[in-house]
Amino acid sequence: MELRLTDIACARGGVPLIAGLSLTLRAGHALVLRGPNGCGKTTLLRTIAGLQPPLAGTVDLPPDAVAYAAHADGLKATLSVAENLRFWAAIYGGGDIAPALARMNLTDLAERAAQNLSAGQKRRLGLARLLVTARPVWVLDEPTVSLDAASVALFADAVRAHLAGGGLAVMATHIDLGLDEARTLDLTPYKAQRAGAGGADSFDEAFL
Amino acid sequence: MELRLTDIACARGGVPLIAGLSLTLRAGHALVLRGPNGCGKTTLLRTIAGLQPPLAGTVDLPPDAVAYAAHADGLKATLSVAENLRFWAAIYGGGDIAPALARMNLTDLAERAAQNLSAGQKRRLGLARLLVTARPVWVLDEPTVSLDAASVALFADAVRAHLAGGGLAVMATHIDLGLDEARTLDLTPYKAQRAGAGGADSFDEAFL
Amino acid sequence: MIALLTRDLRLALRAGGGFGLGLAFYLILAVLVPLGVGPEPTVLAAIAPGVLWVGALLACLLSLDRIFALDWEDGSLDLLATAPIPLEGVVTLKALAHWITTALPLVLAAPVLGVLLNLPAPAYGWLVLSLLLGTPALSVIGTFGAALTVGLKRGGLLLSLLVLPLYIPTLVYGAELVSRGALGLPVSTPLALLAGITAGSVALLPFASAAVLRINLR
Amino acid sequence: MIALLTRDLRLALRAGGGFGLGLAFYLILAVLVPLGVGPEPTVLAAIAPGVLWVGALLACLLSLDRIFALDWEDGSLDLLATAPIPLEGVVTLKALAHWITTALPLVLAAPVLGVLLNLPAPAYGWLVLSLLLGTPALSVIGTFGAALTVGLKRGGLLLSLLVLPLYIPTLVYGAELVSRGALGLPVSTPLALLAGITAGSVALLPFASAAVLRINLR
Amino acid sequence: MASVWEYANPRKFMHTSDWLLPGVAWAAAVVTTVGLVWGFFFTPDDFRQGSTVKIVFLHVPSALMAINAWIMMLVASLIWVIRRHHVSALAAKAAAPAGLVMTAIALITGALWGQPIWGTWWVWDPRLTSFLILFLFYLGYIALWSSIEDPDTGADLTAVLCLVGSVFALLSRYAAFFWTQGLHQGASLSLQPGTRMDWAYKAPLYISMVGFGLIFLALVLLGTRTEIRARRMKALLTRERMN
Ligand code: HEM
Ligand SMILES: Nc1ncnc2c1ncn2[C@@H]1O[C@H](COP(=O)(O)OP(=O)(O)OP(=O)(O)O)[C@@H](O)[C@H]1O
Ligand SMILES: Nc1ncnc2c1ncn2[C@@H]1O[C@H](COP(=O)(O)OP(=O)(O)OP(=O)(O)O)[C@@H](O)[C@H]1O
Ligand SMILES: [Mg+2]
Ligand SMILES: [Mg+2]
Repeated sequence: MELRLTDIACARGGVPLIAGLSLTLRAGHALVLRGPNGCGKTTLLRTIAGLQPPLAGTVDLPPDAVAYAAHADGLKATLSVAENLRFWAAIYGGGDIAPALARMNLTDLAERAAQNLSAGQKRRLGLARLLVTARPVWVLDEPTVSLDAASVALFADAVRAHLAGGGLAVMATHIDLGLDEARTLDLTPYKAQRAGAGGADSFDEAFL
Repeated sequence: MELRLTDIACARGGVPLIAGLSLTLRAGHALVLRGPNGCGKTTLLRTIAGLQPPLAGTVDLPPDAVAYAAHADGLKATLSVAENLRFWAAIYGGGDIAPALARMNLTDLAERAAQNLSAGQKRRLGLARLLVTARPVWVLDEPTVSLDAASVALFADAVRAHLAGGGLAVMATHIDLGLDEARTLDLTPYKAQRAGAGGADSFDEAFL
Repeated sequence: MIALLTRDLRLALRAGGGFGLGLAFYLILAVLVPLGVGPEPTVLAAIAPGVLWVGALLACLLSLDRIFALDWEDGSLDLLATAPIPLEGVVTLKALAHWITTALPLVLAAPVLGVLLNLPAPAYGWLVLSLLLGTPALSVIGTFGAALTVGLKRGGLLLSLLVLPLYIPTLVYGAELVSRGALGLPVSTPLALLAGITAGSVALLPFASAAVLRINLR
Repeated sequence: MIALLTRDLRLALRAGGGFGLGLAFYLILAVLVPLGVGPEPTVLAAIAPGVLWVGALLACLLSLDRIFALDWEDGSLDLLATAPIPLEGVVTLKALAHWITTALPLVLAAPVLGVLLNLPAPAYGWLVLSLLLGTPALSVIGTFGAALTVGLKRGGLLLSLLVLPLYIPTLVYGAELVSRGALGLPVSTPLALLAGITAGSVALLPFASAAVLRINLR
Repeated sequence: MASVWEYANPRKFMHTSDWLLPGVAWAAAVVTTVGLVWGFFFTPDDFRQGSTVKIVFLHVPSALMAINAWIMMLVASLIWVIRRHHVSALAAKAAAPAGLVMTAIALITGALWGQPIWGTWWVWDPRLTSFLILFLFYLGYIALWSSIEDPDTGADLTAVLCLVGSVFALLSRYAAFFWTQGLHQGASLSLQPGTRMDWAYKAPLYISMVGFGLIFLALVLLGTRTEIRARRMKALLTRERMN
């Protein structure tokens, strides 16, 4: 199990944001992406998760390995916490939801409709979804937004357990995740310089 | 200019969350609310902003003084940054948007449609809206979510300028706002104990 | 306050704003009805006034939930409620924006669709007049319904169900006006009643709408 | 994978899920048409098959954008795309859920609304049969349209315009089947054509839908 | 004398309805049975309509109560808006399903009657049309109640809907009569009570009307009690959650 990015470039809305990024992440390791607002962290994570193709370079990953969690948690407001989680567990091949609920401290809220959760409780539910996927590669976009200190610690524990179980994780954040052992990568040096450099869209190039 | 809460109790979904909270905040001062997820920070802020009535107690504020900013920024995805801001400026009695754009470092993005902003850029736009309201009381729910360090500093500067100009601010957050001079209030001690205490719905009481 | 109107109009005109949605629906209906009912000109002519009015009404009905739902979802409505403009003004402008973006195009398109449905020649004028008179009532009544259901979980369905009975008098007088016009009968009674309903709704309903909006926001 | 179907059904049945939306629309249409067109039983009987089919078609059309839009907005669609189930399966189940929650209630309600529209007695059986045969095609075609427009800004309008032409053959044969049935004419030709359209779309369109969904998500 | 408003106190209401409800329910059962049995088995057949005329003993009382239920809802909503007595809002809520059932009975019996008399289940006669519209009003009102979580918000919103809806219901009724002028076929066939109906019909008809009124009253009392219990349950659950 390994994630390898080779000379990746990616763009959003036709504007190249990141270029020339190569890295390898082995099982049991975590990577934290940092960088100022709008530098392309979300875009890079979507590329890794396979939701958009890279402008150049390759993403090497075993198939069906990624669990992605973004700002939108994919929760259905009218379903209860347990129902939401059970659905995702079933989609990813069944499995019990009780440990995930317990781990994210949601057991008491299991029967509450998702719309009646507070911001932090919603986010915890979004993270519990990761646990039921049983996928080895976690790709997380600002996972600890709205979480209080205790919940951030729960999250860090969950990530550590995931790494210990042979998984790996890539996360973007602006705040402290409580994961000191994770490698940090600042994306600023990989900013795409000009359309010409680092693999701009070759089709558009033909018009320049 | 003064905000005074007298023996406030508030509830969400019929469940009392906070009870017996009294406080006074003078012009030029800021208050930061803290407390674990789901303790009722959002609910209290909505009560102060006048969006929901308190269960008991009173909120004393001059009329038309509050500018409220929540998780949802009230942005229209298809309007540009400048258009969004100009609209709110017009609603609050006109005024120039250029200083607000400059202060939140959005001048370069002024013509970008709001849907094409990154998470942090959207949030900066939401904060710029506060500046054009010219309202003295800011009520902010997790204002620095998704902001990078530089933007958090911009925000702290904006709040300081607002306080210096005779305003006041109440904010809920889980992370550091960079405002060391602000008073911090932990809401944990004000948790509503039983329905009987701190002003539960008197009609419901009649049934018990 | 005019800023609210211009913003709503601009939003409607931008991609995804829903401008033309009602119009497209109206056009679709006018195309489907002859396909479903069959092409006989006499049958079509007989039902044309009714179909054109029902179509206009449905087109309004279907665009109602946009009036407040989008502002509710992105938090603008909360912010508007704390802004220094009266909610009565907000609902009136919202209704006006709905009328301009949804109903007015229908009024203008109706004569064209009348041709598709073999509407008798003398009825065209009455068709436009009746729609021009009646659609403001549809927008104002619809805004009331939208304010009543804003933020509710069963919004769309409930909205149609609540607003439909309120639309019936307008529909009856409007369609009757056109039918009578088509046959050359006197039209003053339905005309007066239609005008009365519109005047009454426009004058009074905004207060009810603002009241229910206030209840819903709290 | 069955979890997706049960979730969609459960969501539809929960408050706000839109179950009954199509049904309410259908009922509304059946009440409004006589009010607009006038009460003569002969006119109503003549247009009843067409109106009932057009109504069912519009009810399907209007609920199409719920098929993917909600999952798109809350991020579920992104997550489903990275989940270990084929997109062909996802679109088929989505179409099935749409049929069960929207089209099936219409089929069941149609005879009742036939009473309101003075549908001739011999036509009731054909009405139900034609809807039962035709609505699966409407759901599958509609899912294709919804996949084509998911995430687009002008979704609703575009969707109607794209899907409408695809719906026309189904409408024409369906309404024709009922009209002929009402008059006691032979019905085998429209019946065979209707069945053919449905079989063909159900068998082939899911692949097209999955392909466009994949393009849209990227 | 104690003010009637004291029944706005849920406890007082529960106490009073405790002994009132069984009496009303029994009276309703007895009076309705008497009226219907008399009407069905001990009245002569009509010379033109035959035995189908007997459906009038179900049709007219239910139609009457369908309208009265709406009027009661209107009054209860006004009381809630003006004096904010919770019991009155709950009574309005309880009246709606009862009114809906009455409307449905009137529509169904009318349709059953129409089949032999007019040769069709349904015509767009103004009276029938306005009843269908009333049915839709009930549906909307009930649906609005059921989709709001907060009980006070629900009471406020439905009260406004009831007030505005009443105005439009009147307008609709007037519109329906205007719309089918010269077209409708109903009145000429129907019996006009007082003019052509003699006491052999009138007496059982009036008895069934009283019976239906009592049924309605019993249903409203029962419904209000259920609503009050539901509120109490919710309050208790909340209290439990707090501890
Ligand atoms: C679905 C069909 C029908 C509906 C919705 C309906 C509705 C009504 C309504 C609203 C009333 C008025 C009650 C009142 O004002 O106190 C009424 C009364 C009456 N209906 Fe019907 N009706 C229907 C069918 C029929 C038919 C088929 C007949 C028989 C020919 C009939 C005969 C009467 C009579 C005799 C009365 C009482 C006398 C009167 O008020 O004029 N109805 N019905
Ligand atoms: N259509 C577009 N045209 C031009 N630029 C765009 C368009 N859409 C997005 N962008 C830009 O692309 C960048 C998006 O980057 P992304 O969302 O990946 O940022 P991020 O690093 O996740 O930022 P944040 O920390 O704020 O979440 C932003 O700078 C945004 O302004
Ligand atoms: N309908 C409901 N029934 C019961 N409890 C509810 C209902 N709706 C919300 N709640 C609870 O009320 C609380 C909401 O509090 P609020 O949103 O104010 O929290 P918060 O302090 O802002 O939390 P966060 O830090 O996560 O944003 C949560 O505990 C939530 O579970
Ligand atoms: Mg981002
Ligand atoms: Mg909160």
